[in-house]
Formats: sequence, structure tokens, C-alpha cells
Amino acid sequence: MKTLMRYDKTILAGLLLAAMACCSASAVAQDYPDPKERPERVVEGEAVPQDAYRSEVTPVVESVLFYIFGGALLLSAVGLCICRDVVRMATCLFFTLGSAAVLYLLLGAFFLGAIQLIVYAGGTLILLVFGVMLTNKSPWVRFDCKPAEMIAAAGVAIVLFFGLATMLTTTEWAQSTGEARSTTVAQFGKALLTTYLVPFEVASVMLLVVMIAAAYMARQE
Amino acid sequence: MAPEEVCDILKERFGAAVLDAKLDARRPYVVVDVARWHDIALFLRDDERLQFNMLECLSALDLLEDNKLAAVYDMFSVPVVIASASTVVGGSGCKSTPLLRHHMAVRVEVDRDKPRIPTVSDVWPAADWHEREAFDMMGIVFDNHPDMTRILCPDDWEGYPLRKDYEFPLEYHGIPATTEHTLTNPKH
Amino acid sequence: MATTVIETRPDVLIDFDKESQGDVRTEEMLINMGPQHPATHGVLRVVLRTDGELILESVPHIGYLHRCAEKIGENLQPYQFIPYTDRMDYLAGMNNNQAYAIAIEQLVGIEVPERALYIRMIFAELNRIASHLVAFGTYGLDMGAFTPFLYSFREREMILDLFESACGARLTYSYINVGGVHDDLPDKFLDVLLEYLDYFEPKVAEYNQLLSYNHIFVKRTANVGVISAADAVGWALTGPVLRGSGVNWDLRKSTPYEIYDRFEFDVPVGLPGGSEGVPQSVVVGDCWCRYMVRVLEMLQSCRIIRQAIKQMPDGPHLAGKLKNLKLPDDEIYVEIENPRGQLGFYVRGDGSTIPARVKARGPSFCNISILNHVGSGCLLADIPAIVGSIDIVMGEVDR
Amino acid sequence: MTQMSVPWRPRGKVRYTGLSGLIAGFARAIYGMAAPVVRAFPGSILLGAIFTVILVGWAHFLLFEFADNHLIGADSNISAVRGFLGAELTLAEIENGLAVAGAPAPGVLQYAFYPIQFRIVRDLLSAGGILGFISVIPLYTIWWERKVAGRIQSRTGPMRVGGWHGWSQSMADGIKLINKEDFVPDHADGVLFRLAPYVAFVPAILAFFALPFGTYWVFRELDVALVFILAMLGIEVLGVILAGWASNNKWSVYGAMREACQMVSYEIPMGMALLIPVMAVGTLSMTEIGNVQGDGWTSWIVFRNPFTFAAAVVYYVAALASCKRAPFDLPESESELVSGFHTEYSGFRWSLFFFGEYAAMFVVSGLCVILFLGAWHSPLPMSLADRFLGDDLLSRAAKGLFFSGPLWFVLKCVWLLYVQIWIRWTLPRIRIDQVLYACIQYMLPLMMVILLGHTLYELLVPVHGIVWTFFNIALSVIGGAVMLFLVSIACYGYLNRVKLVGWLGVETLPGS
Amino acid sequence: MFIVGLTHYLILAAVLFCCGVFVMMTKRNAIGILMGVELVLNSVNVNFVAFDRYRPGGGFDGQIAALFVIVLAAAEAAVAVAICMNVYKNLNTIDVDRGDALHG
Repeated sequence: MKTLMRYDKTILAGLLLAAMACCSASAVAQDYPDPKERPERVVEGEAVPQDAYRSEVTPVVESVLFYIFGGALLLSAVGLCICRDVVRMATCLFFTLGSAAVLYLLLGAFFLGAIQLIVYAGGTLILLVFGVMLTNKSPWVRFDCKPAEMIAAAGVAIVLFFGLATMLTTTEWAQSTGEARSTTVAQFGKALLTTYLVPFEVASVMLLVVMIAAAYMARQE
Repeated sequence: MAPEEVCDILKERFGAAVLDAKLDARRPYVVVDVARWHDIALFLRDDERLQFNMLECLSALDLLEDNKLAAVYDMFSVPVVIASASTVVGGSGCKSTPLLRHHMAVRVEVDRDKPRIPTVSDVWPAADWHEREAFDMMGIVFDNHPDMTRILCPDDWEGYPLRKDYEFPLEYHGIPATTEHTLTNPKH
Repeated sequence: MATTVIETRPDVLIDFDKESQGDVRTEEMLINMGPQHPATHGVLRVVLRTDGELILESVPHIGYLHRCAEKIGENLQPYQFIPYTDRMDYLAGMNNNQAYAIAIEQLVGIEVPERALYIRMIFAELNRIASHLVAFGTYGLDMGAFTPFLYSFREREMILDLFESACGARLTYSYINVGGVHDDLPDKFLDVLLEYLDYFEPKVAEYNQLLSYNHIFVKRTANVGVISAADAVGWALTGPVLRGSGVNWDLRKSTPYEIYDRFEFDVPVGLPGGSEGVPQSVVVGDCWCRYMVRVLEMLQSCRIIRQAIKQMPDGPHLAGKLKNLKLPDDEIYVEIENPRGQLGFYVRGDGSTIPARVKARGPSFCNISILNHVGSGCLLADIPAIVGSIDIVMGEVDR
Repeated sequence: MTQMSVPWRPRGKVRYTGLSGLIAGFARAIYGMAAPVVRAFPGSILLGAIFTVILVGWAHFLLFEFADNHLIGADSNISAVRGFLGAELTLAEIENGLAVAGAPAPGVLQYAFYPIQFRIVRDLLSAGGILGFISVIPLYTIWWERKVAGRIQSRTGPMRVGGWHGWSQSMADGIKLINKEDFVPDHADGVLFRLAPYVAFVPAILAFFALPFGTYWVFRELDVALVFILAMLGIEVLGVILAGWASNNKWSVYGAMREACQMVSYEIPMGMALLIPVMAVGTLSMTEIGNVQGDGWTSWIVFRNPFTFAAAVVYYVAALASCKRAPFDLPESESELVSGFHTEYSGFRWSLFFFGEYAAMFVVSGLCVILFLGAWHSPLPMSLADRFLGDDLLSRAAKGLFFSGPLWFVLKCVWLLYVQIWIRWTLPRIRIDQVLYACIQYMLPLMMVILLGHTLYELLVPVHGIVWTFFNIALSVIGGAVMLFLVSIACYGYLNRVKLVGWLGVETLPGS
Repeated sequence: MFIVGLTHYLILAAVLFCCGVFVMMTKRNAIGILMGVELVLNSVNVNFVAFDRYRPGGGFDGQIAALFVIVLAAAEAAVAVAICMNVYKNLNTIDVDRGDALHG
């Protein structure tokens, strides 16, 4: 571990370069036609043709990227289990969320990936770290649980995983073999304001309630 | 107000507590009894005629030939004119005064072996650090001072540097404090 | 069930028992601001007890620059001690020299020649401008504005050029000495000085535009670190700090020394918000008032210098010999108005040529002692504002 | 006489580990080779470099546009993707495409164009271009900031390194920083301490990958570019917080806390301000938002109506806060928190923070330019270009130079960078509670009103109607006048730079 | 096996879910538990998006659902942090085992 630590910059720079290379090769790529031919403004009721945003990702590239970022996701999730320091846990969570965002991009959900980054990584995580800073007595106070509890929890988790895995692998899912469908923001917005209007409004009301509730709970006595 | 008048007022009020008065000196001063000094200080500050609201300076003296230490208090009466009602008034207990503009010095002498003077840091907050400095440099202990610790020298410094019989230490925590000059001139 | 492991570290300064105030209870933290800190103007160390950004207590600790100048003064003849006074308030060496020189002159009874008095006064006022320029510039720096600092130093450099032309030194002058000044003025000095004043006076308006009335600057300084007049007098604050609290007390005017009674000048004091030239949010005795008093004093100093140039007599510049003055068996306490406040020298002679006791009353020493009284309850960012507005020079605090 | 003993000794050899050692070695080797040449011909090297950059930039531009339009767009069948690297063309096809495009010697050029057709080749080329740009931008922004600061403060700024006005000062600084000791304070959280600069630096670079410099000048045309860039700017904050937390320094923790507080407060008005152009155009794609502003400066979104104008101002203020620039430089305010979150950082890691900060400055300026200030279009309307210029190579170059192109984008960004620098060296710093009040009590309600107002305006006021045109023209005139005024101030300051410095002749020492 | 399909994503999400459960069970710090919850929610999101991608037929219901999950998670985090602060205010710790005042 110490040897690893000494070459941290090299490793991190490698990761950085790998991330850049992956991004450059990744699914976010779209060729677009001449801007004159594109609709200048997305008018309601007018869907953007699907083939305007054609992903260039082939199954091979997708698989390679999946293994890289899926691996990163798992590593950071396991790191979250292992770490004892809360801020380190938050860092692990950050990498988990970031990798998940890349997976969303791979799956063709660009808007969702971007939202994941801005809301989760940029917002929720900062909030969590903020909470850690406000509530930590000092960076040197930790809460540990007993080894027996740890083992029991690990057992439960492993059993749960095997159950889930068996269930997942044995079920026959109705799958399409088709290419990834890219969803445009316009489609998303339209769906939110038509088909999913009620949940959308409920969610906005809930956000308002949450805002008031959070402000009330953390208010000045 | 002339120093003579101040001295008269003090003598009238405290009588024998005013031990001596050097009114013909270049800077006139009165010597007062250390036991009554705190009362005298309060009187100096609060009396309508005197109103010495500003303690300018506290100079500690080492009178080696008399085997005494002394503290000299220089006081001003500064006219305080509150410029606006929005100013926060209070805190130190000083009143606003008419234009007096006089100054005066009071000397308190104590025995060199038992140098204890009552503190006036409750009378003039300014005395706080001055008294700590006098303690640090001259070794006068001010009774009832809220924080009678060294102020300029480190807390573990030994001796009182401004005393006439002070011997400069040759080293401090392993740091040599001697030069050729100090070795040949031991008076430093 | 669970165990709480506290890994203690030797320098953890958190007191777990103390109750803190505020809406969100965070832990109190002890922080050393200084002795190496960009905003403490030297080696001041302030121990802050904080709750988040709120300051609960700010205790100044001094002595990091202590050289026991008084002990040195008790081993040297007065003219030899003059260079050491430069090193006390190193931003106002001329004024320090002047204070000690006046003390010795009054103790020995030396009549100073007229021309020397005028030269002294010009240099003291010039040094006041130079010192206030540094205070102005570094105060901007404390507030995060870097540019005024260099403007003020540009103007200060010219004053230092003038000083250099007269005495050869730019910081520690030893120019004003017992019985007069060390050298007579160089040729055309007064012409250049007038030229400088013509150049400098409009600059003050520029400073006001750039910093004094800047909205952010006013927000940062107005109603921050308010010292009431009564407090200011009680803590024996002097100089711009006292005048910023609204007390009209300037030794040059109140008890004029040397030749200050021959000149016309005003004493700027802190005024409440809404007065002429004062932003609405200002309260008498806050940081802005202290700052503004300095800016206005620079203009008054210019006024004094202009009058002195007109009245400048001819004659000798030194009363006589400097060395081996017999100090009578008597004592003297002299105060003059330094840029930072009243610098006092207590000198006691015992018939020899070397004083038996020299005590310096540094204005910064007294002024900074109020820090804890003012600083408690303000925000962390206000501490540099308060320290900067009190304008200390650690060489003088620690002596 | 006793010998003074020094109780401390300077640490012996400076350690280089990992990448910094490698870079230090390279830097030394390169500097050793280049230094004599640089010293010999400083000015001509700089001028040559500038010309080369411009030429390479234009060549790049023409190349990509050509490859996109003629080779891939015209001749090859896009949907036929062969292999996962992208479209493949034969040399014959390329020659055909070149001939169609009217190239003078297609037989010779085809080999030069062959690799361009591969997506990955173009990606690598542009990624290299972006990385190069990102490394040059901070270097020259820092140098320029120092020069501007110098001029503002009536001094000259760096003058030595490189000859002409110290133009290679930043590079020398960079070499120095890389050579500094690799240092992690005692009891710091080593992993997070090392990680934090990268968390702050990488997002700033990633933001460039979605930031269009021109219609074709974008690394990845993202449908959600705006959200992506905002997310990257948000993640940068996490690096700062981690750095402050991991440093084991109380001042650093203060810096981190302030950054968290500040971020929570400025992010909301900033995001809401960015929604205004999105609403006006109806897309999150930055390229599209940029392209609707091509009809002269009156078509810029900032002059569209009073609400967009106000939103642009709010955005710029919030952007200052997001870059931690004065007067919002609270996380690193040096007169209060020593250096804030990077108090314990030095050398390479410290320079990463700065690269990140200056890159972020450029990104927020770029966002402002694209969303409000007409993107890569010049104030002249494109219709003028269409009337007077044809479609041959020369006309295209002229079009790019005078009407629309990355040059204009960079120029506008640099202008906004200059304004940031100008503000920094003029204003004092705000206090943290004032920042929070300003953002939450003033800017947030203001933005809500603007958002509502803009919605109603777009709904109710007919486009190109009388009211619409009046506000559009009035704001355009006002904005243009303000811009001219600012430019003229800067020009005045530059032209009178000698006069601004006071000078006083004083005779020196008497008798000397 | 190398080319990814739906199962790969599902297995990944399952591991993520179990990690989240493990974190919730072992951490005593309230904010740590919150992080476990976030992990679980993310695994659910990965499932939603993966099903959405590999589901026969058009539409993007899965993505919409994931979007709502993200929104709810953010809201939940805000409330949870506020609760943590309240707990801290009252108990002076955020060790969840100390908050047993309602314990029978």
C-alpha cells in the first residue's frame, strides 16, 4: 500500500488519461448534420428524428467501457464499505456516483447521466460533506462497530447477493437486441409535461415541502 | 488644574495617605500610600474636580539605593464628547467629562522584597497590560489582577530584566545568548 | 453496542465541555492567528476561540519582537539611543526620534533653535503622512483590495526619497536628535517638498474614490469593531483610534508641544453615519471611522507642512553638542502625537550621562490591548478589519 | 567567543516521486535545450509562436470543416459504419470528394486527409488541441493577469523572463513549481490530500470537452452540454472541500467550509440565470444556442429583453463566485485564512489548483459568451457575409475572421477574463455572511422574478413586435455603448500608462 | 459473455445494492448510513435504466422513473442531513446507537 501511495500521482495521472481516452471514445459522440438543416428551435409537438443523434458506440466499445466503469463502480462501493473515515466514504461515494453516471451515458441516457452528475455529485454529496463537517466533533472521532457485527452484516449481504444473482441469472428477461436508444432532452421534457405530469407536479410539491421541512428542522432555536 | 490643586484635593480627602509631593520637579508628582492606592485611584477617576479618566502610562522604577520598587502612574483628563447617540456607551465605567485637560503623576513605592501593589485594572482597563508589563520587567506583583502573567518575555523566563541587579542569562533553552561583546561587558 | 473511538492528538485544542451559541451547534475551535499570518501586521499572535465563523474570544499574545529597548536605553547615552527609537515604530522613525529628543531636551533643559523646530515638525508631519499611507494601504490589503496598497507605497516612496535626500536613510533615520536635527536641509528641499504636496493632495481624493467610499469596503468596515468613546478613553487608546471614537483629543491641539500652536489645522474625528462625507451605515468608533481619520489627517499634515514652509526661518539646526550631556537627578514624562497615537517617554536621570530609567509608552501597545474587548462576538473576517484599523506596529508593541 | 549553534538544518535532498519527477526531468531537459535559444531570440520566438498558433488554428478549422462537410458528409454514406473506429473511406473516395470540393490538387491532398476521416484520429487531434489550449490558457492568463494588475497598480508587472515583457514568466514559474518538494503535512489524510487537486482539476478540463468554440469546434456535441458543464463546475467544488478537509489545518477547514457555504448559495441563482437563454432558445445544446445569435449584435440573447440582460449580470456575478475570484475569493482569502483551502499545498499540486481555477474562469466566461453574448459571432450580422462573400476557401477564412468563428469566441472570453481580472484588482473582498445574504436574499428572489418575467415576456410579447423591437434595440444600444465605454477606459489607461505613474525628481544625498 | 447485456448491468446493480445494505448495517455514523441509502437508490437506478435500454418497444419510462428517484434521493438527503443536525444538537453526537430514547 505504501508503495502504491508513493506513486499516487502516476496512478492518478494514468486514471486521468484513461478517463479522457474513454470519454473521447465514449458514447457521447454524435455526428450532427449541418446546423442549417436542424430545427432552430424545438417546437412543442415536433419530435426530433431519432437518427439525428446516432450513437457510434459498437458493442465492443460499450463492453470495454462497461468493464472499466463497472469495475470502478464496484471498487468504490466496496471502498465505501471498508472506509471508516466519513470524508473518505464520501469520496468513495463520489466515485460510485460518477461511475454510475458514465454507465447511464453508456445506456443512452444522456440527460439522466448529466442530472446524476449535477444533482448527486455536485449537490447531494456536497450537502453530505457539509453535514459531516458540521457534525464531526473532530476528524479524529470515529464510530466503529464490533467485528462480530461486521461479519454478520457481511454474511447477510453475501447471502442477499447470491439470492439476487441466482434470481437474475435464472429469469428469462424479455430483451430487445436493438441498439441503444438515445433520448433527447426535448423528448424528456415533453414526456414530463404530458404523460408524467402528475408525478412531476407531485415531485415539485414534495420538493417544496422538503425545503420547508429542512429549513424548519435546522432553524435557529 | 495645576498640580498643586490636585495635591491639595488629595491631601484633603486622604490626608496621611499622601506621603510626599514633588511639586517643583520638572514633572510634578505625589507619592501615595500603597495601602490606599486603589481608593485614591477610584477617587482620581471619579471625582468631579479631577476626572483623570485616562491612565496614560505606568512606569515601573527600580530604586536600588532605597531598596524600593516604584510604579509611576501618569494620568490625563481627556474631554469625552459623545459624538452621537448611536454610540455604544459604557463598558469601562468612565464618565463623560467637561474640558479639564490636566495631567498628573502618582508614584507608589513598595518594598523591594515584597513588591505588591493593588491593581487598578478595574479602575482603568488600560492598566491591565501596563501592570503585566511592570510585572514582567520589574517583578512588581499587582494584587487582584485578572491575569498576572508575563506579557513580553516567555512564561518560563527567569528574573526581571529591568531590575538594576538583573543578570542576563547566558543561554535560554539551549540557545546561547552571549556574544563577544556581552562577555567582555558583563553589565549587559 | 457500538464503541466510540477517540483518537487523541497532542495538539487538539478542542474543549468538549464548553457550550457554544448559535443556531447550529458546531464545535468551538481554538485557532492561532499568527505569529505568522498575513493580516496581523507582523508577529502579533491572536488566539481565537471560534464557533464556526463567529469569534467568541480573541486574546492577543505579544512579545515575539521583544528586544528590551528600555534596557538598551538605560545603557546608552541619549544620542546613542536615538537609532534604537527608530526601530520601535519603524514606520514613523522621525516621530520616535522627536519624542525621545524632546524628553531629553526637557530633562536637560536645552533650547532648540527655531529652524530645527520647523525642520523637525515638517519631518514629523511628513512621516505621519508616510505612516498613514502604509496604514491605508495595508488596510486595503486586509480587506482584500491589493491595489490601494501599491498606490500608497508609490506616494510613500517619494516621501522616503525626500527623507533620503535629507538624512541618507529611508526607514531608520536617526535624523531628529537631541538639540535639533542632525543635518540641515539640502538645497531646494522645500521646493521639491511643495511640488510633492501639490502632487499628493489630489491623490487623497483618488484614494477615497478607490477605497474609502467603495461600497464593499464600507460594508466590511462600517459598524464593525465599534469602540465607544468611554471605552477608548478607559483603555487609553490614543491617536486615530481615539479620534475615530469621536473624542476630539490630539496632543498637537490639546496640549501643543514644540511649535504646533503656531499652525492652523483641524483634528478629524469620527462622525456618525449620514454626516457630510460619511456613509449612512457608519457608527462612531467603528473601523471605517478610524480608517477615515487617518486619511483626513494626511490632508491636515499637508496643511501644516505648507504653513511651516512659509514660516521657515534661517539659523542653526543644532543646539550644540550631542555627546556627554549630564542628565540631572530628576525625571520627565513627555508625550507627543505619533501617527499611531501618543508616544510617551519617561526618562529618569541620576546625574550621569546615561539615564537611570527609560520607559517608552508605545501607542500600539495600548491600542491593541482592547482587541479582545472589541473582537469578541464578531466574525472571523472582522478580526483583520479590526486589527488593521487599530494599525499596530509590532516593533512598538513589543519594543 | 561561543559559536552560535543552529538547532535546525535545512532538509537535504529534494525528493521527486512519480509523475512530478518525470515532469521535472523533462522540463529540465527541455529548458536546458531551449534556454539559450530563448535567450537569444526572445521576441521573434514569441511572435513566431503567436503566428504559428493562429495559422495552426485556422488550418485545424479548415481541415475539420472540410472533413466533415465534404469527405464524410458528402461522399461517404454516414450510416454505413464499418468497424468501431468510425467511417472508413478509400483513398479513391477521398480523391473524389476533394475533386467535388474543388481542391486544386486532390491527388496530392488525399494522403493528408486520409487519417482525418477516422473519428478517433479526429478525436485525438482535437483532444490534443484542447489539452494544449487548456495548458496555454492558464499560463497566459496568469501572465496577463500580472501584467494587467501591474498596469492597474502603476507598475510594470513581470518584465524579465523571456525578454519581451516577461512573456515566459508563467512557464518559468511552472518549472519552478514542478521542481518543488513533494510535500504532505504530518497527520494529513494522505490519500485525500493527494486526490483533491485532481478532483478540482479534471472536471475543469472535462468541461472543455462539451464547450463549443464554434459551430464545428466542439469536441463532443452534447445534447445536454449546459447541464454537463454546470455539473463539472459543481464537482470542482468537491475537490476544494476535500483539499481543505484533508490538509489537517484549521485554516484549510475554514476555506473548505466557506467554499461549501458559498457554493450552496451561488449555485441556485447561477443555474436559474442559465435557464433564461435555454428558455429563450428552447434547447440545452450550446451549439444551437450559439447559432441562433448569428444575426448581428442585436440578436445576442443578452439584448433580447430586459430580463435576459439582468440574468446576464446575475450570471456573471455568480460566475465570479463560482471561480472563487475577488470579491468572492473567500475560500482562499489570504488576509483572513492565510491561503484557505490550499494553505498546505505547494509545488505541483498547488499548480493543479491554479490550472483548475483559471480553466474554470475560462469556462464560465465561455458559458456567458455562448449563452448571452452572441457566442462565436461577431457583432456584424451573418447575412452581410452571405451577401458579400462566396464559398471559396478565402471567403470562408474572411468569414471566420470577421463574422463568425472560434477567434471571436476566444476574443470575447478573453475580454470577460479581463473584466474578471479588472474586478479582482479593484474591489475589496466581501465577508462570508454578506456573500450568503447577497446570493440568497437578493440574487435568488431577483432571479425568480426574472424567470417569471421572462416567461411571461416570451409568452405575451410577440416576437419582432413593437415592444419586443423597442427593448431589443434600446438594450442593444445601451449595451454597445457600455462596452465601448469600457474598452475606451482600458485604452485610455493603456495609452496614458506613463502619465499615470507619478514621478518626482529629488536630489540625492547632500554632498554625494 | 464479453459483450455486455442486461444481465451484466443487473448483477452490477445487485452488488451495489448489497454494498449499500452492508453499509447501512455496519456504519454507526448517521451520515454513513445515509450514504448506504444512496448506494441502494443508485443500484435501483442502474436497474431502471438498464431495463429501459434492453426492454423491447419504445418509450423511456425507466429513465423517467430513475429521474424521479434522483429527485427524491436529493430531497431525502436534505431532510436526513437536517435530522442529523437535530440529533447532533440534542445528543451531541451522530452515533445512531445513542439515539435510543424511545427504546422500550
